[in-house]
Amino acid sequence: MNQAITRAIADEMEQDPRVIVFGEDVAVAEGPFKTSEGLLATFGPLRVRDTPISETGFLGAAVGAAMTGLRPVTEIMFIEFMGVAFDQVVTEAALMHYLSGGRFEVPMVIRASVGSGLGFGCQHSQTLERWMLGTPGLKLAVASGARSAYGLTRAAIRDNNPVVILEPRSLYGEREDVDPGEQSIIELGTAEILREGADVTVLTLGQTVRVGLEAAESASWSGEVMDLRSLMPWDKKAVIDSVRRTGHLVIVEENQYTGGWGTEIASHVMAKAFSDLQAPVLRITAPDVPVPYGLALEQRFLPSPEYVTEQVAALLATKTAPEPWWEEFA
Amino acid sequence: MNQAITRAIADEMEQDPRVIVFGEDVAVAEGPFKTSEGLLATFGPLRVRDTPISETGFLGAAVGAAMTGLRPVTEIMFIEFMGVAFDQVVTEAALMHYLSGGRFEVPMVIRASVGSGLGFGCQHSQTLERWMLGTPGLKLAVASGARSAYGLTRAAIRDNNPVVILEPRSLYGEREDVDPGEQSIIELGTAEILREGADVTVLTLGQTVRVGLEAAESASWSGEVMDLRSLMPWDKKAVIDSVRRTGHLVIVEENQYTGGWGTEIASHVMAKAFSDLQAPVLRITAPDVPVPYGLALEQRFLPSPEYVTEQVAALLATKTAPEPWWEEFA
Amino acid sequence: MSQPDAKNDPVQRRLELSSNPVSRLERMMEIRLVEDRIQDLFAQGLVSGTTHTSQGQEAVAIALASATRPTDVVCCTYRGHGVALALGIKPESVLGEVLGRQIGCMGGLGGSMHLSDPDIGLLPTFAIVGAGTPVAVGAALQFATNQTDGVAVSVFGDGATNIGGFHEGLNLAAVWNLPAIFLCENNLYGEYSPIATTTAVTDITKRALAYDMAAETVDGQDVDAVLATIERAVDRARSGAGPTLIEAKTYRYVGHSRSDKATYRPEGELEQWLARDPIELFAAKLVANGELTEEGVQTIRQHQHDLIDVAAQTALASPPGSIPQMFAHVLAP
Amino acid sequence: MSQPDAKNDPVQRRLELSSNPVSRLERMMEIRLVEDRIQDLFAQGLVSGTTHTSQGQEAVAIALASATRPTDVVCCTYRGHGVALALGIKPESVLGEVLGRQIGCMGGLGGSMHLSDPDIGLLPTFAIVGAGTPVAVGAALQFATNQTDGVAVSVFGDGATNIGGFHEGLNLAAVWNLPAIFLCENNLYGEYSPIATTTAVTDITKRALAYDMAAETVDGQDVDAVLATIERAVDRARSGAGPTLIEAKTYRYVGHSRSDKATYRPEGELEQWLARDPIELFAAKLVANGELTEEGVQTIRQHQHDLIDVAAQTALASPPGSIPQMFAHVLAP
Ligand SMILES: Cc1ncc(C[n+]2csc(CCOP(=O)(O)OP(=O)(O)O)c2C)c(N)n1
Ligand SMILES: Cc1ncc(C[n+]2csc(CCOP(=O)(O)OP(=O)(O)O)c2C)c(N)n1
Ligand SMILES: [Mg+2]
Ligand SMILES: [Mg+2]
Repeated sequence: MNQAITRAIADEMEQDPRVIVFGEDVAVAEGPFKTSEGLLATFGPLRVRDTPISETGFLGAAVGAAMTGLRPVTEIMFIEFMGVAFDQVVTEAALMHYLSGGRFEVPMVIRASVGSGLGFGCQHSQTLERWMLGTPGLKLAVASGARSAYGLTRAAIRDNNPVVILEPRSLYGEREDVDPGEQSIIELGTAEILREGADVTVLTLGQTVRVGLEAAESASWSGEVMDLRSLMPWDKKAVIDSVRRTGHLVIVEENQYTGGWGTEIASHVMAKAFSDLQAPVLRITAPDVPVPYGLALEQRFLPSPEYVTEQVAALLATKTAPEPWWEEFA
Repeated sequence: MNQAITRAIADEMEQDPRVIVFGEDVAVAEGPFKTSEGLLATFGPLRVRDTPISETGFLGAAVGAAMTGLRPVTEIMFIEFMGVAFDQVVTEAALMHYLSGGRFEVPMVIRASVGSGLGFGCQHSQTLERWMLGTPGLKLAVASGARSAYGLTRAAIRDNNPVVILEPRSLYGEREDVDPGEQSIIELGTAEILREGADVTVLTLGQTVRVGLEAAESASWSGEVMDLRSLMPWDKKAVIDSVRRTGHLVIVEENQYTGGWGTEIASHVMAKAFSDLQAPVLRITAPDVPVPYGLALEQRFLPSPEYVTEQVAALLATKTAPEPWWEEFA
Repeated sequence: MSQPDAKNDPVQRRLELSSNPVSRLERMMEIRLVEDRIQDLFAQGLVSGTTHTSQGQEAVAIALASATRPTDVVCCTYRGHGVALALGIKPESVLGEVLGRQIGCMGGLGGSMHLSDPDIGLLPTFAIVGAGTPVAVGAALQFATNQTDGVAVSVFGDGATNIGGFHEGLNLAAVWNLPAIFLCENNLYGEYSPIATTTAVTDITKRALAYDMAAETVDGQDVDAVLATIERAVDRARSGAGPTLIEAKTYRYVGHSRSDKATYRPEGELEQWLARDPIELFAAKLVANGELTEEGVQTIRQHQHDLIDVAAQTALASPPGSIPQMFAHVLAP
Repeated sequence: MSQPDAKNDPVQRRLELSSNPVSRLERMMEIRLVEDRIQDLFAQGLVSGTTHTSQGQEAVAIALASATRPTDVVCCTYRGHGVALALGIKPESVLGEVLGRQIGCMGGLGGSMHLSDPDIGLLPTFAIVGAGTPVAVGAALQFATNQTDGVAVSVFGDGATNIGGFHEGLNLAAVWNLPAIFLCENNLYGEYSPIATTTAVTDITKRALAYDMAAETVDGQDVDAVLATIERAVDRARSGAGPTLIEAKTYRYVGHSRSDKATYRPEGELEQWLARDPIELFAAKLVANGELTEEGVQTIRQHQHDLIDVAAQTALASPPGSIPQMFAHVLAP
């Protein structure tokens, strides 16, 4: 996936001289996750820069550069680091268009690595879509592999709004064939059906896409697996259409139960498709604890394909939401 | 309400010498919203301090002071300013207990003024519960008037965890009789039924409590109006019990539709009480726009009692969620 | 005196300042009168919410506008009426914004704390202390990347120098050697707190030492002195010699915001500063130079009064922001 | 050499350092050996994730632990094994934490970046750059509020001086005149970036000028020099004379984190620093002073080797963190 991201950025830089890149160690070192290999060499030090450890400084700089004519692509190494610069994202970047009566635009991209599974401990392993979800003026997308990373990154760079793209860290090393070019750009706000199915819509995002697919492949039920891809805006129509067909919605999330992105989907779908639902929407999530250290525990944190298979089966059998595995500990 | 808050802090400072207060202009000036009148005079400059404009600095200092034996009560003047210090709240304060294997505690309080209605513009008028909701290790409560402010503030100061209390700014000037003393302390995580009713549970929070009450008073339907009071933890039992009785849940929120705190409640209640619900959970919220400036527009932003009355009536009549007023503009 | 037509164009208003000292006097008066009027409008209950006026600080705003070009970029604060007017936004547009009217520079949706106009390089003024500093650095980065000779200016208060974003912005501008100017209006207070209780240095310019950055302190009540100082910084920036921190020592006559009676000020302090009012000082200088007569000054003052009366009427006649506007500019197309 | 019993108690381990120079040598060796061992455990695939070791920086950690008391407070970074060991945490407890085992100082739930022990005043080491600085200021505030003579220390790198929290912490400590010490381990790099590309000053102590704060630069490879410098700062703090910024010039021999091969270093730089290894320098000094023989140094080294072998075995024998532990300490009772 890291190569696809690099390629997406390079393709946009090639076409549009306004696109610039900066972040911590993205230039000379070519990115802590090797998502900018060759960019400095190709596009030179005016367009590809290393920054100090100053997230507020450089995200603020992205806002200013974007408002005055450039299209900065910035990197937040781990999504948690956005916490030291949160104001610039949700209160400055997101509101400047509105605050100028539409006269300024803020075409900037913030890429951030997210997620658990690599043993980084609780301050370097979250997905944290919840920090941004609901912020007017901001777009938010999540990559699930090389193909979606390529398509979403190019779309984000072309968008005239601030766009945050979350990249599951555990997928950087995964390889998937990508067909570079305009045709592979993915419109922000569109979901994708990765597998058709009749019994239940399995809605996934980021790292849970592969979990949902694996679960569906070996299950007794027939699952329609969707990659939501964008959270702001999110594809209400595609999700509701699928739920109307299957009568069931299961959301597989990497985050904790409370406040996860699935609450947004679940509450909207239940409000809009109440009579089409044969059972409550089931959210399969991690427990309400910090991401634990130690690989065995961390793997337990993220819902596994087997667990999803069982939970969905229980939902379909009983038409009620089964208790999560962690109920006994909570 | 500001007097009740001052009194709550003073009562705790009286009883516990570890309680200290700091924030911007809380000492000499006695608080931008007069929520610390007399504290400096009574408790002296060692325990009541003005800080520089350094939210990261002083919230971080609260974390350090709390971990080493004090119980700081800090003030964030407008909740948006937490954006410049977000890391200290959600990644430091919230995780230090967990990260020390339970050996350190972080008994600190962050009070913040929130909400619309006073003409402060879009960067000084939000409620932003969504920023914190779902953060493991953090508690979150919202005052709805003098009485709850008093009870929640004292409970928060006694709590051994970081607690954020949101105070609707438009209520500071409102007066309500408060009976100071231990008996008025409100356990965090408990909701209160303010008005009993048979047809529908109307769940409110902060500034929407009065909206819900007013709506219920003149309505044709019989509403059970609850003040949720705490969001982390939230009173799942009380809400679900009420919904089991009424068969309907309406949530009245001050925030935008997408990602508001009501999504958490709606998705949980629908999962747990699906068969008890005679209609989908209805969220009555503001539209997905920044809080507008100009009093007329701003008043339009916040759901009005009349609007709530109508929407609830429509829900009860049709058993489907009515469209919001802003559907035509979105 | 300038033509009414020119007065109607923000860019022309801006350009005239650079060439004409009398216009600088006029426009300092304009700022004073508009802000006095804003306070009236609040007092009359025609506006709710809050406002932060800058009476006493007009010389800094006018010097800034005179020393820079409309193609430069300025990031200013919630105390921004003066800078907005100086850079060229028309009085009715500032008053209208404060009143929430459609004639306002952002259609009445932003309010007193958020004024802007891309035509004169003014980004929406920043209501979060310190937030504008890195954003100005970003504008400077744009000039550097495009290799043009533009300059970006961050305007902020003394209190803002205690927040992290200030520090990060200065370091970044220094490391990248950007064409940025950091213009501190040191008015001795951050809200109700005197600088000594919140800030470990008295001279804000000391903070430039942490970034090996050029720095100058200037008398903020002397418009010519501020102008010369900013011009030196602009030259440095345009010629590739990097950023400058400027500290203008000044004072706000009124409280921090509408509700503040400023009772925390030591006795006599206000009077001392009033005695060095930037408008009076400059008027006296122009008279002494022979550029104006005492009578001429009075005529200008009266004329400005009349203009602001008209502007206020125009603003009040404009309709309030509309519901469709609320939805119009959440996302760019 | 100290008794095994004493060695088993973090507080005793700490106290011995202050009184016994030989123990300082032993414990520098301990740090080096534990960190080498951590790298082995990763190389063997026994740990996943990342770790940041500090080989070459041991003198700073040991001097800090020697100059302060267990009742003082330290906020350190993700590069914290050395400081944690120096302050008294036992090798099996550090190794166990890195391995995710229950014997780890936080039960295996935190990992390499988060080490702590309230008994010796070590807060959970901070994985967010700059976050620990204001927290240390808070601990200093607690000492000031309770009017005890405790001292709080923030340990951080050169790169961390570019983030806002650093700045806000220093200003706050200066304004409140708190008993705080800001101890910068300037190892010339922040991740893969050499200091010159990210930091507008070469001497970190210059940053104290922005807060009128006392500051000292010291050779970080000379444990006695660092000790004396920190002792002066501790005296200043305990006597109410306020905070100090210390810059210890040092170097990490290895990459930033596990995966970094450190190819960005100019040729010969590592070798220059290896020639001034803090352990070798101090051993040679003790031999020159007659406090130890060459043979005695070898015996200590071998003994430390053996102890770390045992510690590693002990850690590996401890069970991994358990599922109930995940849920045990989310909220305090
Ligand atoms: C991050 C943040 N914290 C606090 C505030 C509230 N606030 C608004 S203005 C102000 C004082 C600023 O003082 P200074 O920088 O000296 O500017 P002045 O108002 O004197 O022009 C404060 C504390 C804010 N807007 N943003
Ligand atoms: C806010 C934040 N930004 C970025 C990082 C990633 N990061 C971890 S260590 C590091 C370099 C820190 O350099 P320095 O402060 O010099 O300390 P050193 O590692 O050299 O000891 C970076 C950028 C982080 N942990 N937190
Ligand atoms: Mg000021
Ligand atoms: Mg370093």
